[in-house]
Amino acid sequence: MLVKIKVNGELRSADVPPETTLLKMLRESLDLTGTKLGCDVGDCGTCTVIVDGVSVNSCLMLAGRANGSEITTIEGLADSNTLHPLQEKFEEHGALQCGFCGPGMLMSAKDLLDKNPDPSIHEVRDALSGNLCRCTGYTKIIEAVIDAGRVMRKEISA
Amino acid sequence: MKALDYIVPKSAAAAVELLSDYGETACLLAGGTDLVVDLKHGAGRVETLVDVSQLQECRGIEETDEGLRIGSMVTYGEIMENSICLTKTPEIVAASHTVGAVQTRNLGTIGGNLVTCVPSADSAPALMVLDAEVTIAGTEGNRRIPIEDFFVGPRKTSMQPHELLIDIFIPKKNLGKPSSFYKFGLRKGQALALVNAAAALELINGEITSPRIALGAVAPTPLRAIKAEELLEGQKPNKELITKAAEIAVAECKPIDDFRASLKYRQQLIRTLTQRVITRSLEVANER
Amino acid sequence: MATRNKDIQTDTDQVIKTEKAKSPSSQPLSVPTDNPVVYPLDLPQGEARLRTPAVGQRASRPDGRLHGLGQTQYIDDITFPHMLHAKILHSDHAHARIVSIDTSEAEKMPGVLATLTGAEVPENSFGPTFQDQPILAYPIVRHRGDGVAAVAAVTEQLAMEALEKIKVEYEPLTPVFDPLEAIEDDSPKIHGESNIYTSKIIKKGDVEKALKDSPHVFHRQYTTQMVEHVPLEPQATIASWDGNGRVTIWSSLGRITLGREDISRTLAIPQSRIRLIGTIVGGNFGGKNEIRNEPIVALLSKKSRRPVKCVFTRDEEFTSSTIRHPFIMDYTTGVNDEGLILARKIRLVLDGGAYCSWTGTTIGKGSILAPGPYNIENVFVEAYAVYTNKTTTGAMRGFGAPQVCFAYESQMDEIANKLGIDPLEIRLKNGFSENSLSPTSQTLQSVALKESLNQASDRFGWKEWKA
Amino acid sequence: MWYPIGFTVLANPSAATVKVNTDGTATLLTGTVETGQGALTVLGQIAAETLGLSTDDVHVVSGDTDVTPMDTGAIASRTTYVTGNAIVKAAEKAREILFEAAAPLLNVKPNQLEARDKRIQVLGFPSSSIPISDVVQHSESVVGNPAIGSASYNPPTLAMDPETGQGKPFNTYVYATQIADVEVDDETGEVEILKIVAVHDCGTPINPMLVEGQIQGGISMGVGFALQEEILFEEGRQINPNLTNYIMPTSLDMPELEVGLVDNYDPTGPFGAKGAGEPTAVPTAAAIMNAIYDAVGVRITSLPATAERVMMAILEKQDSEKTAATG
Repeated sequence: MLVKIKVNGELRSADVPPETTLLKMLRESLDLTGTKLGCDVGDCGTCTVIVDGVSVNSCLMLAGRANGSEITTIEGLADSNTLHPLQEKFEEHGALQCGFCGPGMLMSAKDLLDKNPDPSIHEVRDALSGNLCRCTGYTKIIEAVIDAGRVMRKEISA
Repeated sequence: MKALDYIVPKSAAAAVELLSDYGETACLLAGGTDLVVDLKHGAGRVETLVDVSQLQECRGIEETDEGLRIGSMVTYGEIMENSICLTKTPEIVAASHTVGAVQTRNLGTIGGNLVTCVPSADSAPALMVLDAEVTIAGTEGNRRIPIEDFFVGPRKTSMQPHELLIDIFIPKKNLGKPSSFYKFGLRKGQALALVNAAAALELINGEITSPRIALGAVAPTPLRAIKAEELLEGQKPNKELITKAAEIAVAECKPIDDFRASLKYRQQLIRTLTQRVITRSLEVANER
Repeated sequence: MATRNKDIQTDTDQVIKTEKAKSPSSQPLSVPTDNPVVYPLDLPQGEARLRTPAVGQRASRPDGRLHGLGQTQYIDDITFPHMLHAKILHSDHAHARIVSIDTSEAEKMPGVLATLTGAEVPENSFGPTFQDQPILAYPIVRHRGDGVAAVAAVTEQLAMEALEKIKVEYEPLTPVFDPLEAIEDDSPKIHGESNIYTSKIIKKGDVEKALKDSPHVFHRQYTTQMVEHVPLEPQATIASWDGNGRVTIWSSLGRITLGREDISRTLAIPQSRIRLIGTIVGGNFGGKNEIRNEPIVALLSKKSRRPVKCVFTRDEEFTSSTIRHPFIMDYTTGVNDEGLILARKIRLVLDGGAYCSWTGTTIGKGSILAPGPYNIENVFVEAYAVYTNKTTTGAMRGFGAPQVCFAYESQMDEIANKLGIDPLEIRLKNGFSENSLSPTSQTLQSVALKESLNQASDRFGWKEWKA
Repeated sequence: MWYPIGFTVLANPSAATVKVNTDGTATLLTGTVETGQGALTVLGQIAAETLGLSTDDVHVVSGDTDVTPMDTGAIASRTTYVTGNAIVKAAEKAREILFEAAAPLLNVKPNQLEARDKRIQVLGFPSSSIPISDVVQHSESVVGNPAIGSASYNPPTLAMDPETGQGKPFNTYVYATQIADVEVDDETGEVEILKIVAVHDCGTPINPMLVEGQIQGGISMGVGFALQEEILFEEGRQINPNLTNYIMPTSLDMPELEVGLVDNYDPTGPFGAKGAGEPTAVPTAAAIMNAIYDAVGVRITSLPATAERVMMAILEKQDSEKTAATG
């Protein structure tokens, strides 16, 4: 079936079998490999993308269901001149180690800050609880999200 | 995942018709958080998915003169942000918040959770203590039944194979009823319930009135602790009464013994959680 | 994804059209106007990276920026034209003899280009200490995570369906799962004549006499569980051969030099004909420190003459990679009234699972570290590693140290509580300092134990908390 | 807690090659692999330090058997110490070539020079110096001696006596203390960790930010080991081989962490460094078990201390106290 989506601002389409997940379509049909497959059953969060303004596990969403949607993946977070404040702060804090959880983690963090620009530490923990990380203990990730929020609220400069 | 067909019907009636036509090889797709996992594991004989997640009849949250209607395809994420739910049914919001994580709550629907009918479904106890009813569409039209009658066994509801859950309805008198929800899982984030519990009650002249206690993951289906409710009805609350109600609730449940927790431990959790939801509901009632 | 009857797909499209759903099949295909992957190319690096002296700087990581952009290429992000996908069939039994394997039905499937069994592996064994582990088990399977056959096909789904067509006939053997049962003489044997495959003794002073003379003797058994590394990236490998008979392998392995030696040995080809590339590893923690599927993928690639990729599922990451050794630890400790440790006698039994893997290092470090960082004149440690028909235990962050530390530090508190001594005090009293002698009588240098105790208790506010 | 660096007795060498480019940047070749800990950043810093460059001046090439030299790999907390020492030696060889080239230009002997702030300078006389790029160019195009060095390192050990285990199995060890503050729900057995303070010795922290990251991550693994994680079997079959039922910590399960480093210097390590990878995960479980005992008086001797195990221990304790009171 033909699935047409708007990914990171661009209209894209792919002819995929109906059982294709959005994750598989992004990675294999659209060559957007930034989004990762870690468990394939919605436990680890490495496949998190934003669909029509809400974060979802793209491994649990069939491509057909995303048809007509607007999707943001990790590849759409920066623009050609600047990094997103989350990307800047993750780098600055050394928030990612092996990095495999990173794309999903950043998408969840973006989803949070888009809706709640000034989250408490507990709210950050809650928002990221669907993204498992084995390397970092989450500490620097949380610090980076809080800091990125401050940049986005223009309390501190990047 | 094995090859599948994927159909998007434009109405509930069309969905029901498709289900009747295709028989057991068709399956409704709601949020997909359970179904897609099952399909990846090669479960069942499903060949056709009927995606009802966007059906207008199954969407939306509205308050009417009769009560609150929650479309079956409303996601947990939508419930958590809905101002009516936040003020009128806070325990449904609380229960929704404990389901999976943000990403799964944005996909998973309240109706999908009920239809999957696992004993640990988090929304079930919260709905049961509010005397919720569900609307089911079939070839003969719609019918509405109390939510307790909906759950038949593990992964088994009273719906016919070709039927579709349309919405969930909460009577007006129970909106804002003092209530509480508590879930205990093996960790804080993304946990499955070992036991979940909800209570709702009124305090009239210092006496407990229309108490409701519901528990999940304690028997083949979520259940009401009717005998514990009977004990509380008309009584002035005190610690011994609550302790006794909790003991009765333990006796009313038939928890399993598995690798997640032993029978004895589940009973301890039923005891503790029942006490806590009653106590908390009383606190809410007293705060009014 | 499965190749599917075209008619049915057409039907689906028709249904969607008739339902006027969101399907865009009637709409013209849009041509992307731009690449959706955009990122800045020449942003300055973090200030700490630019400073001298370099040591001590909180320098940001160049790979950190790429992680944040989603640009880091892990193995599964790499593809090649005509690449096949491999899947592995795992054992149905914890302990059995394979009577026969029939892959013919799988091979007949269109799109399946190669199959592999253990009998086809030139040197079917590997392992960092003993080479007791098969690449694909044949003829004995020793745990359920053992692979018995593999398939390379044009899609992952097809490879999985092909596995279902492989017929394996087993003759079940009696399994043993409990290490204390496995240690007995009459237990079923998993390799050779004894299930105890390695042991260690550390002996200093006269522990029996010192225990007899101790005013207080504490005994306790501690046990730990099997734990999985859970790297977020499951193990992955790609192999591709060139016309010179040279194979390039991309692998999530954490140690490529020795990995190449192992691959050379199992494939029976010179090291000079193997190029092993380790990309950024998506989490290791010890679980990616030995080869696993590299020879399988290389052989499937050779048979099919195509690049072949194999990525473990999460399930396989649990069942077919290594995990942490469970320990059964008996601690007997003699102390005097002041809480000074006079003697410590320890017995460790390691549940080794089906193969040795990194048990040699685990039992070594576990035994040496078991008495704890404390000055003890009389020490006796005996440790045994035992085969069982369970998942292979290997290296995992600490090689036995987390297990024994749980025991010795728990017992320190128990002693302190019993004797009414502050847990911090008892550690300061017994702890190593510069030039202390280790249990192996090594003179220790650069010892910072007490500094760590003091700083941690100050930061925690230990004294106020205890008060 | 104590923990050794490198393999037990067995040789576990690393080799490295350092090349200095004519613009004063450098390339490091190492056979180790980046497995997330930040090894390549730290190793680059070690090479940079030896050459008097900044971290950003050194590009690190790793993980390709066609290109990079022998390395025992990312295992046994050995990378900073063993590979780091090999890099220091390799970079010193390259630096020696630069000193040889610069000495006549600065009218001193090579052993009177140092590499600092991207210059080759006379020891103690920063004013008497030449930019390192000029020296590399001079050495390469005038002297004809490109600045490149290769070297290896293996930590010296002594075999252990087979009967008594006495010997020197490792060249160095690190030490650490972790303290946990927990709250235990005595009606469910749930353990909530409120805070963990961790103070570790890693010798000189080459990159304190990355060491902190190791400690924080190690603690999260320790928390899982202590309270949640366990592979369960039924007749040799794993019954929870998935992240739904194998319970590892999420962001909501991790407490506030306070991390400190002990000021220490190991003369045998690169710039005094030892290592930080594994030891971070070692003491956590013990600290949590001791805190549980402190909170509710039950000693958990079998990991993990799941809520159920803690609850059952509490009930057992209550029962035995009742029996004692009535008996």
